Amino acid sequence: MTAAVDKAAPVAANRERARSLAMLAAIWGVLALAPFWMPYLGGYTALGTRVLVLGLGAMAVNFLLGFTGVLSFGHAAWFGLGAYGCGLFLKFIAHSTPLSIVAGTLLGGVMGAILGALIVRRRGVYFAMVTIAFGQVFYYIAFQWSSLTGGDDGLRGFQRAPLDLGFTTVDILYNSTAFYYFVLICFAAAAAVMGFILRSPFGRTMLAIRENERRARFLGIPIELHIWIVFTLSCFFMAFAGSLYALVNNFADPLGLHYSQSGNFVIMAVLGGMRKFWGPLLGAAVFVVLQDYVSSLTVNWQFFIGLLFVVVVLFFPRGLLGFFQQRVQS
Amino acid sequence: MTLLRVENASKKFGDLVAVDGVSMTVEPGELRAVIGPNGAGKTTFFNLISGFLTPSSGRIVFDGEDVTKLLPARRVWRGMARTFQITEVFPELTARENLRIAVEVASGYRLKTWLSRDADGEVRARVVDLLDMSGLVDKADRLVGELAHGDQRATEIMMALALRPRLLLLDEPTAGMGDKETYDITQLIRKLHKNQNLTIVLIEHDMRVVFHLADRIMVLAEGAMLAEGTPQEIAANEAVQTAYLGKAA
Amino acid sequence: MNQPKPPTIGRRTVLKAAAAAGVAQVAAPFVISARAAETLKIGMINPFTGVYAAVSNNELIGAKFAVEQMNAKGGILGRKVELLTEDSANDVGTGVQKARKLIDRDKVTFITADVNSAIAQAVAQVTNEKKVLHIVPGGHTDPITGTDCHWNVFRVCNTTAMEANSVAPVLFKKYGKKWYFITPDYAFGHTLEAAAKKDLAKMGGTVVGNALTPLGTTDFSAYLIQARAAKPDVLLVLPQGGDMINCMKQIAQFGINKTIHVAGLQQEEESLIAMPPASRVGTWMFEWYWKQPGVPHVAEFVADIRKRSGGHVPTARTWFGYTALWSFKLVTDKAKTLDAVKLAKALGGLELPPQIKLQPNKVYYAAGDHQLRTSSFVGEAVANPKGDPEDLFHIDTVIPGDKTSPPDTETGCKLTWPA
Amino acid sequence: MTQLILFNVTNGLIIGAFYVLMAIGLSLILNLSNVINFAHGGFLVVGGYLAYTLEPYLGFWGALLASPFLTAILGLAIERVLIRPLYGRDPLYSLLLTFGLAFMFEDGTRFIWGAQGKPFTVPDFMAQSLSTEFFFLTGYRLFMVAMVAVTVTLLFLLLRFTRAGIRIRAGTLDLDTVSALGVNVRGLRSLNFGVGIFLAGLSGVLAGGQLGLEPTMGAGLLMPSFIAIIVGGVGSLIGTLVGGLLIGVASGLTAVLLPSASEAVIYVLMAVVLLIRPRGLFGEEGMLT
Repeated sequence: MTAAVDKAAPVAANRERARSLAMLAAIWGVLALAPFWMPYLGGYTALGTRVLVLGLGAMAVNFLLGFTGVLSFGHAAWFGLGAYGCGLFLKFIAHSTPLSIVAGTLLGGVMGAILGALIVRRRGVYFAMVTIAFGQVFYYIAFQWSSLTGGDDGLRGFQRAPLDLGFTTVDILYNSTAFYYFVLICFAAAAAVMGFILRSPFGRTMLAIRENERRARFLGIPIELHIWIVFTLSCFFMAFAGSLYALVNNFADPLGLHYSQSGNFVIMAVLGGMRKFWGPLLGAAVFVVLQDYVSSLTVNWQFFIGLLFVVVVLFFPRGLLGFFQQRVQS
Repeated sequence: MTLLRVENASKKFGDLVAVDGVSMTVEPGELRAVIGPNGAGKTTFFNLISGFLTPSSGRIVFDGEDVTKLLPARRVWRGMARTFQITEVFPELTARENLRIAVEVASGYRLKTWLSRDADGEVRARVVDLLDMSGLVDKADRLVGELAHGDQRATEIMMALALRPRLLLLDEPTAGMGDKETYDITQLIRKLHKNQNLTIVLIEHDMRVVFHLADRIMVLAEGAMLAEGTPQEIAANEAVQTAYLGKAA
Repeated sequence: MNQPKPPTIGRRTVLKAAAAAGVAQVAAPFVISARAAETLKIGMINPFTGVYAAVSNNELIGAKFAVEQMNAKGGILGRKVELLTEDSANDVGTGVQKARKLIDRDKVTFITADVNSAIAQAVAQVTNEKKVLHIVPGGHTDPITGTDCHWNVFRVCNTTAMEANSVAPVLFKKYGKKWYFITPDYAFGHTLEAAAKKDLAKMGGTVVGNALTPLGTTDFSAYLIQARAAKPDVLLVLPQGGDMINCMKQIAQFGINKTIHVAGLQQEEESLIAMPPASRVGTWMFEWYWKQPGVPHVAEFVADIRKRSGGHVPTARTWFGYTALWSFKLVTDKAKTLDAVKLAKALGGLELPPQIKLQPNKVYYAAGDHQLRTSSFVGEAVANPKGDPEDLFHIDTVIPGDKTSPPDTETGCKLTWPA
Repeated sequence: MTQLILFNVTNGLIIGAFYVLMAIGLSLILNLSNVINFAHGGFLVVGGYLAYTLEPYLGFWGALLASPFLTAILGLAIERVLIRPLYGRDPLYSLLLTFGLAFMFEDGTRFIWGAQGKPFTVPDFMAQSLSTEFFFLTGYRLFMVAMVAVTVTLLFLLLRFTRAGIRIRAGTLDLDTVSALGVNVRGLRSLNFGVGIFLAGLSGVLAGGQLGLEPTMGAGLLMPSFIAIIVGGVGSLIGTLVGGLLIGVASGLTAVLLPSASEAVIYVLMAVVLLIRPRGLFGEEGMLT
């Protein structure tokens, strides 16, 4: 009996593996060729860059929400802190793009780690509320500390520096295609790390906590510690995305930390499918393109974005990927 | 040497005394049943042992160490595993993944099992062993939430077992099951107890199961211990009969 | 199943065709806007949603009217003008994104943006990078045509310094030398306050205190308690929009204007309309006003706008939008090219004709800092208008832009032109 | 200086009273239905604008009475159609739904009534200062405080002495048990939601009289209400009451000492409370944690 299973399993597993490899190849192919096909559909490279960065943010939110079952509604704070960290570094410390990203990621991630330790015992809506409120603390700091952050006017006066690769320098400031590929490489690195963690035993304990916290606790998993670790990791990813966002705009502003921005990240994750690794990226693509498109058509685009939230909640609670999967299966 | 010793444990919720000065010792290799009418405090007593609740007074000693104040996860690391009255599994994962998580946690989810192919193979092999033992092999790749109640319960027991516990706490393992499922689960528990010489404490409602499995039985009523002894002694105990068996029948 | 299929059109094919047609339809707006090369496109980015929505809409009404007039006169260099609008949602990131969209995808020739100074500055960075001529219709902070000026960026509305310089002397002469400031806590407020303080110091007055209020403050009572305790001669209310309305409402409710003279630097028709009559008090400056008896073309302009705005009069914002758009045509008619650098050189020093400037004094873009030298209308808010219900301001003096603005050599602007 | 502080404490209480009215509605819904109602600010705006529209026909007092009821009816309809299907699902969904509704309300208001702010006039006798010394005590502000006091007292009496009220309180503590006793939980939640939205509508009318109306006014008032709930402790209406007053006074006092921090201070207050007493000042142990 065991032998039979062992023989059958590899076939099924191989097919599964082949399918996911094909899927991966498709995703990376589409992303890698984006600057070439997007103009034909009325897109533009800057839009693609924005999708990647916000998609990474949504994936970071989903790392916590979709895979651990913990809803943070204040994650924009870490995104925004990443942006400010990156911008302030470029403006005041050194003119280096990679180092500024490191600085932004550290700022957001470390603050997230500290805050996370305070709130990790809260659950459900209460956790969501506390994260909103703490997120707003950082919003107000960015808003009020005008001498450092530029306050409501935002932080300006920095630009991404050309990449010095030793043998050559790449102009990522004026060449938007080069910058797109730079962001794509950063995105790929973050996604790889995220995927690696999720496939690890630690990643499976995340699923365990999401599925059944009590069972997980009595398997001997220290729940609070694990949630804190996941929260912190998620904050680091978020801050990394935020740093890239500062480079996209050469700018950082308080609105990037506002809870409404957090809401956008969550809806991107849910819209794409929060049980799926690539769901949030799809969600971000749909959300960003839709917003870009509708807001050019009508001043009342906010109404339609609100409607999108309602429709997703009522009709696509498992997201687009979940919806398609269900259709395929039935 | 005694594996588990509960010393005069009590638990109060406000004015309500749920467990009132209960003591118990369990020797290695023993299968102990805890019975009692509804509201006798059996589950609360279990929660005190496993660390889900902390006693208002009294001590819990496990393998010579005072664990009264330890968090549940720490007790698990010391070799105590439990199941719940209402089955607690990971419904949206497959049976294989459920067991795999438990096996990995038991092996300390160290970087080694993550990176080395050999260690990974060991984990997989252990999962297959557990599946074999419980007869879940055919259903290994289905979502646990979609399995029959008895299979879910078997998965939960095997997850507890995957932790390689020295003490297994089972809270009403046959609750809500039909005859066939009850029989299967009883056989599984019996196998674990006999073949692996595992120490088990279980709460049970079904007297057939209790008298079939248990080495010794403890009876709780209204939070206090009413009697303790072998199945024969308990069957013969008049206080137990009036307080419990009589009513239950 | 083995029989060869008859060569009819299957359901599936029809569905496919329909789907393709559907896709084409959805994609159509993209394709059309990418294809139509014969029209000349001008992009307008403004916060059409959020707190500045009302003033943004008025700028749009003015801009649309300008486009209508231009097209009636043959467009720009013979090409029909098309106005594309984008909502910056009062968010700098969105504004920058929309600027790139307009330039990269829609290939606009000119950009006009934004009511929010911060967005205007951020968009200026993009237009400068892309070498697109950019006129700021209504963002006031000084650096846009001062320390942060660009060769391709021009501005219609006043700088905060010009606003301060127009009102300060009047207040000092008429009402006294002890001033208290209520200042919104962001760059616009800070520069406005600094400009007024500079003027006050020059005239020999004193600042008896100031309260920095966060943007979006709804309740000003705590600040007003502070202000009254300081016993100033003049209370300067510098917040704008909703903040100012709330502040003025509470000033009137508390009766503060009975003991202290209330004034401010910038006031707008849009804000006065939203206030109850009792709050319409104090001395202010308007950047343009619709009621200018005897000034040529103003009456026609007002009548034309009323037809396009549901009967409402044009505000200073309407004029900003109108003037910004017309400036593009005026300068291309003069330079006969679409080369941004040549146009920018030609726009510096350009004087607006009477039918565009709609005010008595000389109005021109200064060549050294690209700031429009336009008049200040100083006067009093009117609580209960006698004639037109929208006649909410009484003009005392109209001061030419040359008087309120420092010379373009002293605004801190150093234009660097592309090689 | 003492006078200044006295003034600001009084003034802070007045502002806090307003937060209380809004936060209590939010708190009712959160406690019984486990829904963070992001659209609460949206309902507030609708309440204000409805009163603005009704005032020419019904006068100030008529509008003050009618508008909250109409808002509550709108709230009930939305609860019935959109929110009810989400009970029992992950709270994430109701949160996202109300978040989207907040966008729709803001934009809908702008679409119907225009982006231009509207003045909402209150009767003349209330629009004046009552004393030249305590000039910040206008008739309208005192009226607002009185309205809040009456409404909140009434609400507490209803919750204590009516059958539905007792059930709502019991449901807040343990919904399963209430349900097992045969109480119609759906009806109870609808009623509770309606009451919460009624309070939002009333807040809207009162705020309109004080500040005038703008489509964006709801979002700005939502956050202080959140903080009031967290500071007071989730699950406790008394806590919300105290929390609201507390943040009013805190921001009033900060306005004296460090004006630019007067909004940020409420967040600092929240952080301190959460550090020292994570469940909030009046929160029950274990409640929603």
